[in-house]
Amino acid sequence: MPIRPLVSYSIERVEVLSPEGVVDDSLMPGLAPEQISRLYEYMVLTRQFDDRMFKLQRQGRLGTFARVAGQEGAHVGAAFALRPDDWLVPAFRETGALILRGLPLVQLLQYWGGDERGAAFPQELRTLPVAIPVGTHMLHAVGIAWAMKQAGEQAAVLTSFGEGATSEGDFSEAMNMAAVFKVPVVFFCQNNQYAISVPYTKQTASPTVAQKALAYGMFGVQVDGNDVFAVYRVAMEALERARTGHEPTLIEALTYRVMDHTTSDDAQRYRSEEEVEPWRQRDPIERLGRYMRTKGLLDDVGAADVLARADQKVADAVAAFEAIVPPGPEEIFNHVFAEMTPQLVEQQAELMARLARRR
Amino acid sequence: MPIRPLVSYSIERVEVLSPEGVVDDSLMPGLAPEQISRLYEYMVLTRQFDDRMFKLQRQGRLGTFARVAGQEGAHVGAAFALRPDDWLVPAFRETGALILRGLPLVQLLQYWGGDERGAAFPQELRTLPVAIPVGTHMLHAVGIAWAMKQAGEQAAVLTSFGEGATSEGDFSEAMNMAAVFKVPVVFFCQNNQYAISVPYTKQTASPTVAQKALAYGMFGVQVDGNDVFAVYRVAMEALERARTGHEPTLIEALTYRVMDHTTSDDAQRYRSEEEVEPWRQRDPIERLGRYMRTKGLLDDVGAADVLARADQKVADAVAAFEAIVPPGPEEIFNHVFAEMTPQLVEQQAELMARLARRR
Amino acid sequence: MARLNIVEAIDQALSQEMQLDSKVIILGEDVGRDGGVFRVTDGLVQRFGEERVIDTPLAESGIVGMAIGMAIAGYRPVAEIQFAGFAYPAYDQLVSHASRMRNRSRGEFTVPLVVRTPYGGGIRALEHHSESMEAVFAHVPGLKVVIPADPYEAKGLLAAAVRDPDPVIFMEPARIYRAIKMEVPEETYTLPLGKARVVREGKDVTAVAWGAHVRTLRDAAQRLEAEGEADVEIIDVRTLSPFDFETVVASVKKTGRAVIVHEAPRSCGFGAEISAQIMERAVLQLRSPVIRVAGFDTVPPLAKLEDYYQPDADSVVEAIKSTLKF
Amino acid sequence: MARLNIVEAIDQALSQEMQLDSKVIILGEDVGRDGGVFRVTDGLVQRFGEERVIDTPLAESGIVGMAIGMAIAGYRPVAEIQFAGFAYPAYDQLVSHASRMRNRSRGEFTVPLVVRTPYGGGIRALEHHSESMEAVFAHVPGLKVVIPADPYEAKGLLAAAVRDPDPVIFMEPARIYRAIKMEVPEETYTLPLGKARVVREGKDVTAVAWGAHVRTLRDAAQRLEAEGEADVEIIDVRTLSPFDFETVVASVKKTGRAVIVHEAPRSCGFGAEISAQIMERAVLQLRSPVIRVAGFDTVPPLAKLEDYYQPDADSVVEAIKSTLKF
Ligand SMILES: Cc1ncc(C[n+]2csc(CCOP(=O)(O)OP(=O)(O)O)c2C)c(N)n1
Ligand SMILES: Cc1ncc(C[n+]2csc(CCOP(=O)(O)OP(=O)(O)O)c2C)c(N)n1
Ligand SMILES: [Mg+2]
Ligand SMILES: [Mg+2]
Repeated sequence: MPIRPLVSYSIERVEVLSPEGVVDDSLMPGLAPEQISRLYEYMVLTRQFDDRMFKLQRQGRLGTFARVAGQEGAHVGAAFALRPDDWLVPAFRETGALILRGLPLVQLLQYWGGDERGAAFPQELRTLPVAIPVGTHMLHAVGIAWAMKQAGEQAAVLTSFGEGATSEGDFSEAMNMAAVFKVPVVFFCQNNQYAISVPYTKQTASPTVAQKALAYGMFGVQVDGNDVFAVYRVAMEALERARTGHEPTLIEALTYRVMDHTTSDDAQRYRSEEEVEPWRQRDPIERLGRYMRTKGLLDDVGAADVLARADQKVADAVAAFEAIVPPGPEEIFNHVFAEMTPQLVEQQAELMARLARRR
Repeated sequence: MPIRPLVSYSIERVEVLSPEGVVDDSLMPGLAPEQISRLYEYMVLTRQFDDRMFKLQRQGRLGTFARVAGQEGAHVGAAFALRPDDWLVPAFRETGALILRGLPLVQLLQYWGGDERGAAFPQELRTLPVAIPVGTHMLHAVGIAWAMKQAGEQAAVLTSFGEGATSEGDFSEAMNMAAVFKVPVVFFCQNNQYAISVPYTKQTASPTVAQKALAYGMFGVQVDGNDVFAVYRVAMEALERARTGHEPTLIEALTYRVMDHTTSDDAQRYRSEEEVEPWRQRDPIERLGRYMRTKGLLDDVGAADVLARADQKVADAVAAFEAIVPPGPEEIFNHVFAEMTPQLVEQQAELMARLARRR
Repeated sequence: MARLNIVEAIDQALSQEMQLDSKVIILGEDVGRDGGVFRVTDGLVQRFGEERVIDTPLAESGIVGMAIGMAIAGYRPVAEIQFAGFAYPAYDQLVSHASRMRNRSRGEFTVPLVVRTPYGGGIRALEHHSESMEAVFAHVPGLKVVIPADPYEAKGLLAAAVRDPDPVIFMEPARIYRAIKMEVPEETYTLPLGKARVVREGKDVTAVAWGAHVRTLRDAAQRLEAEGEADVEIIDVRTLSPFDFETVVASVKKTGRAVIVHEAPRSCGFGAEISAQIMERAVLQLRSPVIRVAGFDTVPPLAKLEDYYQPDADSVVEAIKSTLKF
Repeated sequence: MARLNIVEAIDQALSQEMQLDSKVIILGEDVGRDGGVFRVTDGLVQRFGEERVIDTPLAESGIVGMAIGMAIAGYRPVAEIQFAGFAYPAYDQLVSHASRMRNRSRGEFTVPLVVRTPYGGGIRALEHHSESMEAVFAHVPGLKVVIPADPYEAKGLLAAAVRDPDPVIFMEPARIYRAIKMEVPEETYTLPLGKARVVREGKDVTAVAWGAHVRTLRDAAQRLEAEGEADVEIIDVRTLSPFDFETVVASVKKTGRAVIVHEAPRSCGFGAEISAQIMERAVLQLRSPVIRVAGFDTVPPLAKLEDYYQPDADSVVEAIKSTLKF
């Protein structure tokens, strides 16, 4: 009897599109050329927007924000697998996914510009506002997934987060509850190998994030996060398992944060350029572009056109952003509760009177 | 390249002593007959003490407490592998382990009788007081283990908890930190299959607790928790790996809570006698007794003698307990800080004055 | 009408709210088959099924965090935290998300969540089972904090909490769970959140409390009346946040004296807020300083010393006499 | 003596305490190579090595829980929580264990732990980066809460906190991290915990604050002096718990007036405790009601509206004038 194996597992890694732009046809997800072009367009738009946001931030027109350049393959790929009636419960490094969900660029600018109205993501987009406290929002995804299952909806929730978030207790509680209650949720980890200055190896001793699923009796899989086809494929399958079988999944999209953590960070303090450089070579947009060129879906003119259209959208958004009238101070009190409490009424009146006196 | 396995694991289960009392010699840990008798004596003492505590509770002389009867194989077996300079960081269902660590029975009675002095576990026992908030104390074990490693001590920490505790975020944070920092700690889970009324299958979808180790790149193993030799063996090996290699381990001792959750609980509300009965048959003390009888280490006279000596110890402790002078009300203020704050001085004086007035 | 205790009144409120609104669901540790460790959810899983009365894994942050998601998605979760002393792991979810999702999203997403939890001492319990930390919830913008003092209030306030569009921490005084029985209407009713109640009118001194200590005040008031020492006006705060300062201030303006009673540690307890409000709004009418009768700035002691810690009628009587003699 | 800002003063204090006592260690997110997101631990890992300046995984409860174990085992951990808004996940470990291990074990096990965290608004930050929740720590028996107002205090109070035998929450006003430079002695020194400081003597009104708002008071006092309107006595609380009521009460007895300033939400903020104490200990000497100038009972707004939320010299001047005209 003595020492006998009880359970065995292995964790797989999925790759579809090679760095050179060649796909494994047996694994290529069913995407029409038009869809592939859209994917590319969204990724480019995300990149251009991210870049412009950075410039605005440096000019003092936006506050601190987290750049996503280099991670478009991961979060755009995953969000591309969502349907309108699915939910997205994001962290803060998923600009491309938010754009895909239909969030106007101007609203994102507004939010990162320090105006709460920017976080008023329209309900019907089924996309929660950015969650700043790391690791806390996955539980909301589990609750939403529970609600969808309970209501008999055939839809799922995708919640995204970084590998740093997996160290927070709430991640574990969310994973455990998702598996116990069998709710339609997909945990999507952008493992960009850094949590501010802390590298993956100091974050966890687990060789993969994907295998963390095993602690909860959940299915886990790793995917090349700079390979948008692999990410899309894995996300689509996981979402489908969630929608139809109420089976949660943990996806690890292994990528790299080529940028500083946020605009307040200086990554040179803690890592070398030699480490970063090879990852720049693995750029997900260029990789997809290479594939599209070999398939005749893109050429120089087309690429320039995509870029120009993206830039135009960004420019329009910036113009609209600059035209926004700042919120009034009375707004501070209006959304704490459905109805203002006597305290809030009093405090609002006090502030408005004080401002009137000063004028 | 496409879908390829990255990592593979299997989780093993260790059994040494069969329900009939037969050991697998190849796995039998090196225990001298005298040690085996001591193990037996401690288990019997734990059982008798638990039983007497229950009676005292029913008489209103103790408060709520958690019985351990049926789980002696697990926590006594594990604690038996500890050395004096190791630490024990327990939850609340490890009475036998506390006894083994040298804690006077009377002090345990005092504690469960609602007197903080009972939790003043002498420092030199390297045993932390009972932790009531589930899942919170394993982090302390990690910190202590870090300190021992840092100080260059060749010793380890054993922290014990129930399977319910593994659902708390702090468990995950503790496991992760232990593995990242490579500290000498052994996580010892008494999986008694219930957390109050919640059965294992509602607690987690993971087939085993042991595999939760995989999420942290840690070694995990399951052991028959009613098999004291197997538990001892696995704990000893894990402690040794911790002391010499700073390798943490998660041990799942699979057992069953044959008793009510605590003296405030009524398990009949949520589970049937048919479910419990087979587990009564797997009693760890009887199992060990069977082995000892076949080996000539125990006979009826010896067994009666062990019982009588245990009962005597318990009776002495109860007598000592009843002689304890209750703590004085001034005590409430004396241990909040090393030095009393002006507030505490004032409040203490206020209380003492009020009591004096009433007298 | 039947005579119910607080446990039964809450059980009934839950049952009726679940009956009325299929979006109302219950989740927590042992709330199902076991009916909760205090039996507050007794019979509900039998009546509404495991889909609506959910035994969760042992994870308080998880319970509240998941409930936030349920609430966002249109449900009205009533989460139970087994004891207030185990609510701390959920504090982050409450402060960082439940309380601010509406504000963050300018009303697009809201969290109509109730977190029920027994609190307070006097039950001879283990460590962490006697916590009275209402103030750390009352300080959080966006959370409502409600504490009933008797079965009638328990039922009506809980119904109101369940129907409220915002997150409510509903703290149940464990000590009097079964100690008070009173007539409670069979039909559903709500009591307004944010309104204190004058339990007893009086002219000499205003005594303010919530939860179990409203009873302490009654005892003290009776004794003072019997002794002919004072006519005490008793206010049961009911809702700590939003706090009904108007009722309290009006009373203090009338009596000129106030004694506030709570068992939470004195420093920075909710009594401080009430005292500060009286200072700001009625100091000119005071005939003696507002006094707090509170728990000490210590950990609540275990059973052997517990009785010394709790405010009791004796200490309230003393405090009231001292304000009268001032 | 060198002119240091708060960041540099704390860095120096940490470095010196580590030098003096090999048991002092630092842990937290990004405290090592990165030197902390505010650079407060800059250079320490280079000087003391990764064994004593520990980059942890992203887990606040874990950081504090592990630090508790380190402290129990004889070390003196200084844990950093990156922003006070991320301390909530650690609230349970602080309340349930750090604050009570001594009491629980009757002194057998103790937790000489410091938890440092930047707090407060005014830095145009993202949500959750402007929290000012000192009151929810000050309410917890067994925790000390210390807040410096300038570089000199930062160094001396932190050194005292590190040497203190009990857990201390050390909250650093992020807003003035680099805004104030002053002469700070090179050698180590400590400032007593539990003692407030009279920053400026005055006869007309007592103004009380801590952290960044001591500066707000100075500005207000200067303006009132220049205008010949009032001679303001400023008290820097320094230690919210234990609170030095003697210094505050003595001052109020002298001036007869008090204004308390904090940016935390008004309801149940620490200002309430101070007001209540003045009520209890000095009400007869008051010439006008104690006023709180505080944050609103709302979530701190994002950058665009942030300035409306913070108490500023203007609002303090107004408040002081109103107490004078009372
Ligand atoms: C609870 C909490 N702790 C700390 C922080 C500060 N912080 C912001 S982002 C971050 C690192 C996040 O790393 P990861 O989860 O890997 O996401 P990434 O930034 O790499 O996308 C930290 C520590 C926070 N926002 N929330
Ligand atoms: C944080 C926390 N939540 C809830 C409780 C109430 N409680 C006490 S024991 C228990 C179940 C514990 O189950 P498990 O960890 O399996 O240990 P066992 O009792 O089976 O030994 C619960 C829910 C608690 N003590 N702490
Ligand atoms: Mg990351
Ligand atoms: Mg159990």
